[in-house]
Amino acid sequence: MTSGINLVIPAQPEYLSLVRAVVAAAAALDPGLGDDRIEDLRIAVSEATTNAIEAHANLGSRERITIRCDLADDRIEVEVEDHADPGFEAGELDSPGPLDRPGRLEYEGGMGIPLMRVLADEMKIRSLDHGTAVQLVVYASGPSKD
Amino acid sequence: MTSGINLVIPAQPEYLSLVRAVVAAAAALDPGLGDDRIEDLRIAVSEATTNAIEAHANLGSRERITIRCDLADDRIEVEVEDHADPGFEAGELDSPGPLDRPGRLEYEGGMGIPLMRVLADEMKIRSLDHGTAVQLVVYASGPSKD
Amino acid sequence: MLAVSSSDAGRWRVLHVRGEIDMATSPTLRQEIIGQIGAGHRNLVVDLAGVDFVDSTGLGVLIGGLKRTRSQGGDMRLSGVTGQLSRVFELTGLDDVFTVIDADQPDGVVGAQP
Amino acid sequence: MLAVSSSDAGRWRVLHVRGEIDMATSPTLRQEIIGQIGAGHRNLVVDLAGVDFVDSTGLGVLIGGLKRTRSQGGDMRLSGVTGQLSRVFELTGLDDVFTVIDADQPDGVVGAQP
Ligand SMILES: Nc1ncnc2c1ncn2[C@@H]1O[C@H](COP(=O)(O)OP(=O)(O)O)[C@@H](O)[C@H]1O
Ligand SMILES: Nc1ncnc2c1ncn2[C@@H]1O[C@H](COP(=O)(O)OP(=O)(O)O)[C@@H](O)[C@H]1O
Repeated sequence: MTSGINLVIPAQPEYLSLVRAVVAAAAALDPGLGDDRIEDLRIAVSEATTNAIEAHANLGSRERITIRCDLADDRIEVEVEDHADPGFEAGELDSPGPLDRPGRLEYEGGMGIPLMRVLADEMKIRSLDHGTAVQLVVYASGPSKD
Repeated sequence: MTSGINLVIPAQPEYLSLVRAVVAAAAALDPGLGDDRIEDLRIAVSEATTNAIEAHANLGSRERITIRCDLADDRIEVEVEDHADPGFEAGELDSPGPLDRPGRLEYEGGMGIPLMRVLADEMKIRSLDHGTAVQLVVYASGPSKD
Repeated sequence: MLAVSSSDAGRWRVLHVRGEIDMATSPTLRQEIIGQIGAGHRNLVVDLAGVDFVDSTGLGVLIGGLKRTRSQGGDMRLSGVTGQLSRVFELTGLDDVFTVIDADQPDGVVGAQP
Repeated sequence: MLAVSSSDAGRWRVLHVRGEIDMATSPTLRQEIIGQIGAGHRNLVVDLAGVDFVDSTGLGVLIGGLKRTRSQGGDMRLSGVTGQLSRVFELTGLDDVFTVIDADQPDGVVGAQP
């Protein structure tokens, strides 16, 4: 992780645009990543951070959120770690609705995790002792996710 | 520090523009800070981070540099902490040459610390056990430093 | 930062949005839409030409606006959907749900489909 | 990011610089200046109109260029010093050291002061 960037922010929505700017700037340091993939990563990280901020708000937690960007030769990995405990409810992770399931558009929410899944080449959600870590990976030469 | 932002970067010059972007974005969250003062802070933090990167390079250190932005009601405080040990030589801090001393322009360096001093409302250099911390403060309603 | 101004185009109330629509700013847009509907403007065009980023929160506000106008017998349309916006509209299938009108000829297209 | 292109204006070689001049990019500018002097261009204009940030490292490179051209019997001038650049030039006293020429009339001013 010596080639990585860490950003720690208060769990408040006004920091989201800063997170997007940092991720875009970090990704731009990777010469193998095209503008389209940087944009995909920027959107996905913004969604993960939004969920983390929301989880903190629901619990009234004043702890901060950590965004780690790790640049490797062939990929960029970003991990969004929050301290909202409990994190995901059991089972919630098993059935994240696809974007096109019938009736989904009746709801105004529930698009964040499906968006992350299609935008990132890899997406993993890990429950921590006191929070959640969402890992998003975009490969420099990865398959176009369009 | 729950309203603060931390940024950790590798001690490499290509991260300087990212540091400037983060400081500008953090400072812009403070409604009391005008564009001129944000620019002053951005330049000062860039100079402090440049010195930290240089100190790491001189020692071949691969540790990272931490930039902490702390927004209070009346001011923004930024601290740049490096892990280059030893930091400043004894005495070096006592006589930072003013920018206009005769003959100073014979040298191509030595402008960083004097610039930080005129740009920030407060500037403090602390020697740490294994490095240096430079603290820069700009007041929202501070005296214009022009 | 999000700024909303409005203008009229026939029976349509056009909301010109500028900035980024995310969790920080989407409540502003939601309030604006609800306020317009409350003031009797059931037919809304949300002009997103000045918007360079929309997240899922912003998409939710737009879906909510569509449902609210329709429940009042009105409708909501979008214009200026380009770049990052068209990408997320496509990925979420919302390009099929919203009527996106041409930003260059808003009146013509809007007027033609009452 | 830093990009340097060059053009000629009479006896002056003009370097058009674009980007930010900091610790990451100033070596590029230093090499470019040294290369131009090595190629016989002792009279340089550094056009900074496309530069929106200069730090003390960049100022050092400009001072070095001034000294190098003069030691060869030439000179170095600057143009396009505005915004953040004029602030640091003022604060460091470099506005008194460098001849800053008008970017709008570089030839005229440059030609008038050989
Ligand atoms: N970091 C997190 N911590 C706890 N729960 C989370 C987190 N991220 C997502 N969730 C849960 O997953 C659900 C679905 O998230 P998402 O698809 O982004 O839609 P939305 O946030 O609009 O509900 C959230 O409502 C929340 O219950
Ligand atoms: N973070 C630091 N750690 C160790 N030494 C430092 C640090 N910052 C500055 N210095 C010392 O102070 C000197 C003056 O710094 P400065 O005024 O920025 O000019 P320059 O970096 O061009 O020499 C440096 O050359 C270095 O010896």
